[in-house]
Amino acid sequence: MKKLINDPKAVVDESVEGFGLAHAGLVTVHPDPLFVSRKEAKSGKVGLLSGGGSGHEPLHAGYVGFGMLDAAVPGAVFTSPTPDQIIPATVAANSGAGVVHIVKNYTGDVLNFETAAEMAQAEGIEVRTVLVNDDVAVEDSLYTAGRRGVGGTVLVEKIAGAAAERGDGLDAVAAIGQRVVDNVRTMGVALSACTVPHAGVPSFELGEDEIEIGIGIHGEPGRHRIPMENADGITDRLLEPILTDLKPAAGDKVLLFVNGMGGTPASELYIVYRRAAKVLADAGLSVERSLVGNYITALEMQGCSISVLRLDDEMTSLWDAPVNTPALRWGM
Amino acid sequence: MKKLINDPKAVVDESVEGFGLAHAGLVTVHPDPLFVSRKEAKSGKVGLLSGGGSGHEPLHAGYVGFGMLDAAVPGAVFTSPTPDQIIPATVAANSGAGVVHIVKNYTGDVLNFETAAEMAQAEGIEVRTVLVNDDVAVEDSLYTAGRRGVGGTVLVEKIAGAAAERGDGLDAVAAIGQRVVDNVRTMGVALSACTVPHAGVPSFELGEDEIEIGIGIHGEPGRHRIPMENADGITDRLLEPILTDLKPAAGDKVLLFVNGMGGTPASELYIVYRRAAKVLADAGLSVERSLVGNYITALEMQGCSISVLRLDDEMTSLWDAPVNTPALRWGM
Amino acid sequence: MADSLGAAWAVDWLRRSADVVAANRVALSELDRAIGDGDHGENLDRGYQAIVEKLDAETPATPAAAFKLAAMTLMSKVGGAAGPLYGTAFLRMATATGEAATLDAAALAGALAAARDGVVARGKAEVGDKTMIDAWTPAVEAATAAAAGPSASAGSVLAAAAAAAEAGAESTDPLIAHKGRASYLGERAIGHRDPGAASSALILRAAAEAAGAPGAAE
Amino acid sequence: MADSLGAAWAVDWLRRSADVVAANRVALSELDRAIGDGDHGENLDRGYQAIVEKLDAETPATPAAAFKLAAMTLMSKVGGAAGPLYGTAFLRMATATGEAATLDAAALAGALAAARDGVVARGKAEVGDKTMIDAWTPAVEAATAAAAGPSASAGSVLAAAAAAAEAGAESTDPLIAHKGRASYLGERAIGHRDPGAASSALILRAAAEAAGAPGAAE
Ligand SMILES: Nc1ncnc2c1ncn2[C@@H]1O[C@H](COP(=O)(O)OP(=O)(O)O)[C@@H](O)[C@H]1O
Ligand SMILES: Nc1ncnc2c1ncn2[C@@H]1O[C@H](COP(=O)(O)OP(=O)(O)O)[C@@H](O)[C@H]1O
Ligand SMILES: [Mg+2]
Ligand SMILES: [Mg+2]
Ligand SMILES: [Mg+2]
Ligand SMILES: [Mg+2]
Repeated sequence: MKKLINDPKAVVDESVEGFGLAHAGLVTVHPDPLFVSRKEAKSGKVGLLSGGGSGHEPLHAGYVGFGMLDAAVPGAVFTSPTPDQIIPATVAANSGAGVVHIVKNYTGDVLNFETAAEMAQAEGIEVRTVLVNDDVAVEDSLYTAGRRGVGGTVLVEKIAGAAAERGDGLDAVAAIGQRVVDNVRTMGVALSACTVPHAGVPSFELGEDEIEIGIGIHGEPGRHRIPMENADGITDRLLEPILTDLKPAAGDKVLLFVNGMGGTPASELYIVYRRAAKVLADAGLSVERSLVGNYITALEMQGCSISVLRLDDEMTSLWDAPVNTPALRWGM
Repeated sequence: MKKLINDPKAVVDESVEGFGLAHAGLVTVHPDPLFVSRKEAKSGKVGLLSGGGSGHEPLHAGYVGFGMLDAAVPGAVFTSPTPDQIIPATVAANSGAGVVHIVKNYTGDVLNFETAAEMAQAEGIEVRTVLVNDDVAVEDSLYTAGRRGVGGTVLVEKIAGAAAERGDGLDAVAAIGQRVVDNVRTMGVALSACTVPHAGVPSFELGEDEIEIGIGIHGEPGRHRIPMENADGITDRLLEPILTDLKPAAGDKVLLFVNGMGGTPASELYIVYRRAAKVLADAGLSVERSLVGNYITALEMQGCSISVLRLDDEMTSLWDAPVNTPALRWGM
Repeated sequence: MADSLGAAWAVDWLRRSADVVAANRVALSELDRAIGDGDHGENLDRGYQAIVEKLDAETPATPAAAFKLAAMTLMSKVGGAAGPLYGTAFLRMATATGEAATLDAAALAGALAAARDGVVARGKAEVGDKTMIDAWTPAVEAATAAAAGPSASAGSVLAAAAAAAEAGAESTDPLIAHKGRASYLGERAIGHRDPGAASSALILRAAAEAAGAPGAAE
Repeated sequence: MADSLGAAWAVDWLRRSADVVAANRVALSELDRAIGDGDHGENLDRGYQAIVEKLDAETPATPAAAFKLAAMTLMSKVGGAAGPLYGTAFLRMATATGEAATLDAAALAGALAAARDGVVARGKAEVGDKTMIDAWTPAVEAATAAAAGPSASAGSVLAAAAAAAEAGAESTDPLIAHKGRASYLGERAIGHRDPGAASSALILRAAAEAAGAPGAAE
């Protein structure tokens, strides 16, 4: 394992410290308990908070700023943060109108955010939770922990963030977040595993000619392993379950998001985008907006995920609304 | 070699095609000969063009748009483009005020751009060339091809692009580009090699516990190979020759740019940034602006480069000026 | 074997747990790497090291005080699924044992049952879902049976719980998971031991050893 | 051996070059991988394949027309350092040979000298800089000497050039590079052959073989 780190136990603290130095105009880093908050937020707006294990950068701290999150809570690498971090972050995100927690659906995240929400509510802060569970690789049934939250999280944070910024109330912000969740589906592929710093060994073993279809963002194994295919073939395999599950109608407007897992060059993401755009067009869908890049990663994993979000006019205009964060910025 | 590609011979064409689809509002892709041009440019402004081998994405096509490049010319992977691409791109970038070519100092790039510039000039287009050679890993002497153009290129394109956008004339745009070149120094490190698609094997071999100091962006070997060190130690090693060569004075204002080579997670870049910011502060420098991320890459190479640009007020205000490109955007 | 156990036992349990978690840190993460995300050992170790630090600074007066210290520390330091679940387990034990200075066989069995119920309340897992519940539920049943027996002692209750937890952890090997990260794997989880069940068995064994049960040699 | 060579020879030379470059594509890139960026074989192959496509569509009437076709194609398809340098070499040969229908020994030696001078004019390399010039300059010298000799023939000029280029390519092995990418490596370039010198030797050998020089069997 070769990484640009010092002490494996200090990676999150040091990285977030550097992040705070690089984006001092936008965010404040609170070192202990660790969380990141937005520097200048309108008073009286609904607060938006997200968090989760580290290793998915720029998620979540990279999305703190105007039009997106008010606070982000980084846990240890691939480990959900704890209530003692989430509670003060919730307090910081609250400016009187309550706070929406955006939580990726993993047992650990759900439990820790649940506890924190209860305790924040006991302190008089209204909290709503939007649970993101967009990963069609996982069967959503009574017999699993339910679908994981993956790529769609970025879209939820952007769109709900814009709703909060324009002054929507607590329930309305949570509702638009939920609407994004209801309309987005994601599926990922890994060409290589990733290595958690404290573990020092790859999270799984992939043969020279194997890929893992349906991976999550924690280096956990995926749905199945197949021999390497070309980019078009892989793209088709990712889109198939997305479209089967989302069931878009011809003429639907969609946002197409091709996300890099951290170790894949942008050029390859565009090759995937090219195919995905064709497949969607052939299905009669209109790709109205797109996003291509490393927005929710799994350390240095090679691979990508594709998310398709069915848009309505309100979601589109919230997507287009100005945003100014370290990792996503337009309109200002 | 596992990559999200189809035919190794088609990677550049397909990737640029996908790029054009994803950013159709900003750029036009001309497939044969291949180049990318800006969709809406003010008539009468100086045109800015850059190009080089592919594999460094988002460089250069990712910087086509308002306030930066008017055209970009992608060569084959790690191979400079040819005059038959550069000439029509120059014609497209010209709206009457002439065109500045931003060329990274490699023999191939210099020769091909030189030929193209001559031929464009023969067709009546005024061309100026800014040669970027910021890599302090390479000895700049009569006995080498001179320093390579690396990370500083992004800064040259942004700052000269802003000058062109505000209406500076041909010589003035070239002069400000040259001023950036004169004041920027870069040094890189690789933790792993990268694999050119048509080659299929890594560009060099690095042992499990070795790193390569002073690498360029083409998978070429670096200045020397050393045993793996921690992030702080590596950062110090990169900054030392930069500061020795740039010779900033205490109180100087600088821009600090920590660039990922493609396969390194953002979290690690911030750990490097953290140390670099401290070292510069200890040297009495004031870090006024910063940039952290994958802006000039070497495919999926793991590693980073650090660039330090000594700022003056004009460069700072041109850096801050609005920019709207696929890969760099603010102020609009 | 002791007939009832006080704060010193509770503290010793926590310290022994810290030791055994540290010694099995890599092994637990290795189990988690196979069917989860490879952090279980690291997470618990971070939590138990923090418990030891706190125990070095303050000495709980009752078993409940020790459990509460453990609960708060695990909740705030572990994260992931295990943090809130173990945190809840210790919090429920603290509530169940209240002000008592010492715990007899019945009180211990009751505390373990409360812990288990807390984990179920939070995590909604049933026996057979391939989670730590597969260790805790047989442990609670064995402890309850031992406490009801004629020669019940605090130590024998904990020894029975530890043995049952170990068998319960083993019983997860052939299962498909229905909760936690391993549930994403479907059939691919078969043949792997659940890391939380494994750590639960280690921790319950530490409880028995702290009570001087057979095997508590060192 | 032929006393003078016409357009057919020039076309044959280019086709043979395409074959030998294709056959050595990986080997040339391998040389470039060691001290450059690993694309030299790929670059040249792309260029020569395009030349073959053009030759399939049109038949140059003079050696100069063939050279010009090669120059334009290499210039527009190869990229990198080798594209403009080889492009210039062929362009200068076209200029040097003008309207001539056939080239005799002296004309061939002159064309090679013009090619070399073009490469030097563009690339500013000297002998010993570890570039293709280390193959071209001895080739030009040998060709000039052969052309001046008593039994000079077109074929013997090219054979002399090819042999000298091969020795020249080998002579780059112990050198430190002063031009091109390999110059970044300093001492680490020692022990590796310059890829452009190696490809120059292959291409000049193809010229000789096209002229029916010994070794041109097939
Ligand atoms: N719903 C649940 N109920 C009970 N135990 C659970 C549940 N979900 C997960 N677990 C336990 O937690 C363990 C994983 O803990 P850990 O690896 O620390 O957390 P994470 O899965 O968040 O990385 C599993 O092995 C399992 O025993
Ligand atoms: N200045 C120069 N003069 C002559 N030959 C040169 C010069 N620079 C490079 N070369 C030749 O070009 C070869 C490299 O070609 P190639 O790999 O195709 O281009 P690039 O270096 O741009 O990748 C070198 O091996 C060398 O022989
Ligand atoms: Mg975890
Ligand atoms: Mg090259
Ligand atoms: Mg885990
Ligand atoms: Mg090369």
